[in-house]
Amino acid sequence: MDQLISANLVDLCAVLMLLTSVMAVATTRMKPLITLFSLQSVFLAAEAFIVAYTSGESHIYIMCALTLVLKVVVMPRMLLYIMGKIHVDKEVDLSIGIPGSLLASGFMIFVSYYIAEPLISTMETVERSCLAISLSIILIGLLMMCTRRKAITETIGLLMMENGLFLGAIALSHGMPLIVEIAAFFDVMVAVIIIGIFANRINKSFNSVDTSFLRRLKE
Amino acid sequence: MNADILVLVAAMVASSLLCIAVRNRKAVSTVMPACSLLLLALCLNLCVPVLGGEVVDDGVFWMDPLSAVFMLLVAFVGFVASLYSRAYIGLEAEEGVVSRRENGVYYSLLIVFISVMMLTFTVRSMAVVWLGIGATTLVSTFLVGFYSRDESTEAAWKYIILCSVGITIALFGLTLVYASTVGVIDSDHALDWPALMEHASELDPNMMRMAMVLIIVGFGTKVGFFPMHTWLPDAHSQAPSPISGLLSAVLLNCAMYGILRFYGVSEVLDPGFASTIMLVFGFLSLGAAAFFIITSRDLKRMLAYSSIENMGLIAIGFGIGTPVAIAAALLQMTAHSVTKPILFFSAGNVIQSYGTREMSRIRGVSRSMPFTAAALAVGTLAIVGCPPFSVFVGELSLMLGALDSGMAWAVALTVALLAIVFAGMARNVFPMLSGEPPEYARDLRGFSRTAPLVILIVATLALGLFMAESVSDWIGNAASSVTGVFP
Amino acid sequence: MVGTGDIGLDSVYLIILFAPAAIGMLCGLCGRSGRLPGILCAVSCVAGILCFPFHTFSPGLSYELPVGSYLGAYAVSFDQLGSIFISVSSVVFLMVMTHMSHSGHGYTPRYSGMCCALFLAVTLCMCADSAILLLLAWEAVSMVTFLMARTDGNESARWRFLAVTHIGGLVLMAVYGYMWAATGSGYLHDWQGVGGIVGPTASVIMVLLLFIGFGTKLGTVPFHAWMPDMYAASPTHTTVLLTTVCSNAAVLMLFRAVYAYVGADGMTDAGMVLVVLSAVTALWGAMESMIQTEPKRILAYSSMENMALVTLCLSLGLVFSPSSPSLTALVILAGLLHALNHSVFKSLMLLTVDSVEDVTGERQIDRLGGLAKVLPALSAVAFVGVASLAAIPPMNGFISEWLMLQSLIGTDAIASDLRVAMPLLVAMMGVCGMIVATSYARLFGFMFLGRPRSKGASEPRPLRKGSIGPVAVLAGMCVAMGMLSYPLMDALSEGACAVAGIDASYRDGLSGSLEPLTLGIMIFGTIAVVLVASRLFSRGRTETDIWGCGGTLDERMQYSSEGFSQPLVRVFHPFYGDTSGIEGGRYRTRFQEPFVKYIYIPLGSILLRTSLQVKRLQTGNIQTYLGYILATLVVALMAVRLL
Amino acid sequence: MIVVEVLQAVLLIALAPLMSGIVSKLKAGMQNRPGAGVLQPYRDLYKLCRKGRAVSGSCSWIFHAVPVVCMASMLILAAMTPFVYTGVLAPYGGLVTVVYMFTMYRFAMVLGGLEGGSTFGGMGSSREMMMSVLIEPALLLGIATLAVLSGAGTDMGDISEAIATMGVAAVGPALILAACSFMITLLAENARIPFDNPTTHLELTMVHEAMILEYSGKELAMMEYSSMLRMTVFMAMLGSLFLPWGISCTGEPVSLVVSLVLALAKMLVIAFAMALVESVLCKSRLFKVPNLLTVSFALSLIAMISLYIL
Repeated sequence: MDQLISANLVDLCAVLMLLTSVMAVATTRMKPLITLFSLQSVFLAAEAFIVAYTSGESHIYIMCALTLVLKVVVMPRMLLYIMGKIHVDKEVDLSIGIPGSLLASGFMIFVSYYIAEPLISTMETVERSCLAISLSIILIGLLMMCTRRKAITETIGLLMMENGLFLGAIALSHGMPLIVEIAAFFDVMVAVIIIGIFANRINKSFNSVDTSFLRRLKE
Repeated sequence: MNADILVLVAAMVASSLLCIAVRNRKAVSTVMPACSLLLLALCLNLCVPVLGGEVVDDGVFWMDPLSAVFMLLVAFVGFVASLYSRAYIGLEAEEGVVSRRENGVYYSLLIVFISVMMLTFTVRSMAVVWLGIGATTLVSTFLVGFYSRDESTEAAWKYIILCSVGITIALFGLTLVYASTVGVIDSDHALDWPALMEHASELDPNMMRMAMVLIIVGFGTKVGFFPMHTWLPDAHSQAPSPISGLLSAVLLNCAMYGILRFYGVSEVLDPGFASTIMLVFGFLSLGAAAFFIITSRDLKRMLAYSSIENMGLIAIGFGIGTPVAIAAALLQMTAHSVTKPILFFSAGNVIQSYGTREMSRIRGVSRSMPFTAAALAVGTLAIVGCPPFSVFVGELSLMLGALDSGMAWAVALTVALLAIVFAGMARNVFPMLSGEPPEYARDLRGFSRTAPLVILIVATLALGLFMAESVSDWIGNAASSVTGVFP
Repeated sequence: MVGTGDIGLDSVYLIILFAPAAIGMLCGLCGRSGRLPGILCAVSCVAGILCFPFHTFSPGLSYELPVGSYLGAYAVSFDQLGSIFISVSSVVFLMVMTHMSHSGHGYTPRYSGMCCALFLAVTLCMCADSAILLLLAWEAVSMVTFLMARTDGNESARWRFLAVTHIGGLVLMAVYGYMWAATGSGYLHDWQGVGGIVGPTASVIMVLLLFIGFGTKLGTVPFHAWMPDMYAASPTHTTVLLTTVCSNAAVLMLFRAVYAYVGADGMTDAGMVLVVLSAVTALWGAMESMIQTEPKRILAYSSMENMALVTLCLSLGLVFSPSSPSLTALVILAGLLHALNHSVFKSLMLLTVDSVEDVTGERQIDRLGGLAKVLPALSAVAFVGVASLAAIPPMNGFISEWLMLQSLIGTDAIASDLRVAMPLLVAMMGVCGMIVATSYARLFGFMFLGRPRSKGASEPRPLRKGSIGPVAVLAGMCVAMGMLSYPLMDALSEGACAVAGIDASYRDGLSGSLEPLTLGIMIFGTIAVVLVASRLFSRGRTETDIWGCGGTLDERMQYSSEGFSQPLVRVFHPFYGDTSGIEGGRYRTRFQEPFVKYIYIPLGSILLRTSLQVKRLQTGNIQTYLGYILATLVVALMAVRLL
Repeated sequence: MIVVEVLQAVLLIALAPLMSGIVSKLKAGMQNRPGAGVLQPYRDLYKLCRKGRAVSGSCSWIFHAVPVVCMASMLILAAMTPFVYTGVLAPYGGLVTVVYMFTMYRFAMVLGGLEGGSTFGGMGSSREMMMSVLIEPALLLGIATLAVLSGAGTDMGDISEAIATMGVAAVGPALILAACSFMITLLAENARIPFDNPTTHLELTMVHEAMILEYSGKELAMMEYSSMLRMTVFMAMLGSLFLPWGISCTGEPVSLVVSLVLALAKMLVIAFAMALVESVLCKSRLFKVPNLLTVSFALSLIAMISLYIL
């Protein structure tokens, strides 16, 4: 593959990831949301594969494999399992409506591009536009966490943030040293487990995983 | 490989295993403080030469005076908190609030928590530091949500979500730092802090700027900077009191350590950038905390806000950015770490005795539990910066640092806000001491209840009143290693 | 311990001065006896009294502790001014301790230990040579007096005190920190002329802040709000120590900071501002003291007035400084001397009030009366006290007020804008002096004169043995410091001029002559002559009832204290903001301090309201919290991008 | 010159009842009454001294000390005031001390009023203090005006001498205004109409009389005498400080004689003025008094400021 094609493919994957993010923001049902997340992870793996192939850095392959295993297979299943176990509604509650969320995510994308612009101009790697996209995905993930009321959707938001982060990591720096990546994955895993446990406990104590009920501790 | 560190790591692993292995309720509550005392001793053995300027530098590990200061604080407060846990959790176990299994889990988690925090400061790569900070969150989540009450679950939930978001943001910052080192540092050592420092001026400045914002906001969430502080009062108020003390006194420092390392790099590359951000967050935190404190109702929440206030002060010190101010900030941090547990532990005593955290319902502490009342009063006066306690020296040297660099306005603002903090703390704490105690309030005594408080009070007094030349040199060394590879 | 000067005697003196009090403090904390710390404190006090003699014998005493703090060493040094202050304060301290040991309060070991700590703190304030020691000692003074003020039902007052003084302490920390940073030295003797380093604007601000910072302790408006309650509700001995020795320390530190460190150059305008502030404080203190009904409150406001006169003098010195060194020396002397005099007569009055409270069990002057008949000795010393307070010759209070008026009238000699303001200041002094005289006449009259207004006053317990002794000594000092004031004035002025770097004699600033000794002898002589002469006309004497227009008067038909001050309250009605009305069948006049009403209460409610608003940020909703993080991130990134 | 100084003090002390008698006589004359003789006060005092005392059982030593202190303070004041000669027997502390001696007198008298334990004593004391609060600034300012005008410090003899030697040059707005102010002060201080009525015994209007109500016999005599002496001293001060021309500065016999004659003439003029005021005006309400005193204060303030402005 020549340079141009690979650059285009990288951009394509990144854009697809962003697209899944935006779609996730607009999704009101739980299962499609999880599907979107695994789809995004697939694109992330693809991106990793392309970068690994182009740059010839073998450790990115490991990353690619990890992503496929953990984020495409394990994580969605685990989320579905938790969902089944604690009987979450199929509906996703939004605190601001879909148009509002979409507008906000559009704003986030704009902000990301604006912020990343001076950085991109000095960069020489092919994956320049990935910085802006990964920042957008992070911000949109955070936005999702702000607008979703259910504990599970918050988790998905966090995981999508992580995806954006890895997009940035892979694209910008051809993957950080492997140890970091593995560690990060590990951390995410543990986080998800804990979140799962707590979501369970929250369910027990509050009869719903709607986190907006968790409002006892305030001033 | 440095033998001392290896011994320390081995001791950590061994004590963690031991604490997990011991099943007996009484035994584990003795073994665990003993283990943390051992860790403290080993840590002293390791850190004292480092503080004097002998940098540990081999493969995975890297310790300079800055990390030694942080590590010593963790070991010290960790020990005191373990000792206090004996009394605190012991009583809960006796009363049946805490089951035998939970009791074992508590001590195992506690020693792991302490160990992870200590390990965070020994490593060379900032990526691993990040990992350590992340791991502390995970471990401590269980401690925060230790009680299976609704509120505890809620607090733990908020804690883990917000802190995970925070460290994710910080990791993105790290990624950008890594990206900015491309072509400058060999990629295997790109995030090694000594290498970063060495090549600081060659990094991509634009990238570093953005990275610094992400890192300060990200780790700042865990430090408790306003407005990312929101998890902090919940977690501190819901955790068992020894854990609250530990969270406030050293966990926040861990995240601060993460910021500091990059702060140093950024200040070399781009002087005045990171420090300005720190200054802004410092004043935001100090100001917001001051107003939160005035009308607090919950004792431990108020103490949590006071932690935010102190983190703000420390950030202001780094924000000023001169060596004097950085040393002052480190001193203030040390002072806070030594002083804040006094408050949380004595608050723990009060809460166990009165069965409430509502300050308006706690009256007559000085009658019902004189020692605790004295400790609470001393702790309050110490934390708001009354002499002769260490926070006073910290705050004064902070002011000196600010004045030294011509920032009289910062001093004026700080003084005004500190006055509000004082008024707020005094308004809330001191009425609790006076008045007529309710009948159900009882005095709680015991060695492991008293000893930690005495140790901490002596420590804060000693730091405030007398400081041997060598100790001030240590702080000076630590300060100079913030902005430069030492030596 | 090794002294930096010659080893032997200096070290011995320092040990005798500090060690007993330090040991006493520890004994008080750990021990069970209140007597031992008291005795140890008395030993230190005696050593303190000898401070000035020792200084004349061996000047330049200084010492530095081998272990320092993070912020520098602990060093002390004694100069002439400081040692005079220490000596006089120690006398007062000793008398208070003696009185305490003979009073019926049953003070705990803790309290005696606190006294030791206070002695240490105050003495260190006066002789500290390193900034850190000074600040520590100064805060320790607040802290210890705060602890010593503990009584039932006094909580809000003492917390208010602590809050206000702590805020003052913070201000001082900032100012001293500034000087510290400017000179780069933690030793106070290096701070000479720091005003020149920091520039005129900073100097002016520093001087203003110094007056505010110490003003919180001295009760400058509007920082006096804690005073009356604190004075009234604390144990009397705490009040005495707080208002005398602590104020002395504050005055001395203020004087040193303003005149020695910052310097009085270019301070004319700041001086004028402070003059006005002090004058307002003095007037307000005098006016408020006249309407109080508790002896200790009357004396609290009187302290405020007296300390305002001291700060008035010190700020006048700033105004005079550029044009006339001798007038500056005079006015400074007047201020410092007044501080010392005040500590003597105020402790005398407060101790008397304590005895009165003790024997009668009454705390309202409206329930006292007629004590002069049953307690003639106490009434005699109290008379000396009020005479001093009211500046009646030849008492010591008269001498310092005379000096003040002399310096004001002498203003004419200098061509400055102050000349036009001078008449107003003279008038202020006049009004103030007469109002406080009214207030003291009222205090004395309602406590000791007339007929008893309650059972406690009509059948008082006998006075405790030995409690009259210290009061009598203080009364003697009032007379002695009045009649023999010249040696004291010379020594004090010499010390003050040395500190302030003034090269002039205060005597050149005097526009009239005063011979207190001759005047005193003449007054006492004339009284004696008149007394003897009146004996010659000794005719018969019949016991009668008081003339009651034909009926008999019961003791409630005497003038009430409220009525006594009523005419002046009516005259000054706009300032008092009093409200009158019928309450529970009695006509009452209610006063609320305008400063509390218009400054403190609104300020407090603003803070509280802001706090409640800020607290709404903590919604308890995690989505909001995540929103904060998102917003912060976006704002921070945008800010960095834009800037 | 000590002899002259002593004689001058003795003269003042001896003349006090006479001045009081003269004022009463002049007043009576203006009111078309024959009035008592000018020597009547001497006779009154003598009579009182010979009488026994009626003392309330509740009175303490203060009650008996007050007349002594009052009288002593006034005697000292008499020794401090220049009358015919600028040198004085007791020049200690100058005018400021004089003011404080007046305070001493007033303070003692107020305590005496309170000591009586009756309703009237307290009332009189209270009113007296109210007036003195308002008098004091005017008095002090008057003195300050003199000190500044003469440039001779605050010693009374020096001021008198300085103004006398300045001659007509001294007569300016400052001096005139200050003199007017001092005249008002004199009336107020000495319990004259319109501030107080020295002869009233109507309870509601009493000020000075109320305070000495409980005294009788020799103590009343001492109180009465001190108040006469106070008036005389005030008159002498007005004469020798504000109108000092003719006063003997050297102490030579001829100048002394001239000075004595002039001084007595001045006293008579002042007495006449007082009698005139007392006959023309009536006693004003207590709460109107502050207005009058404020006028006095304003006069002396203007006097003082005019020194700097004009």
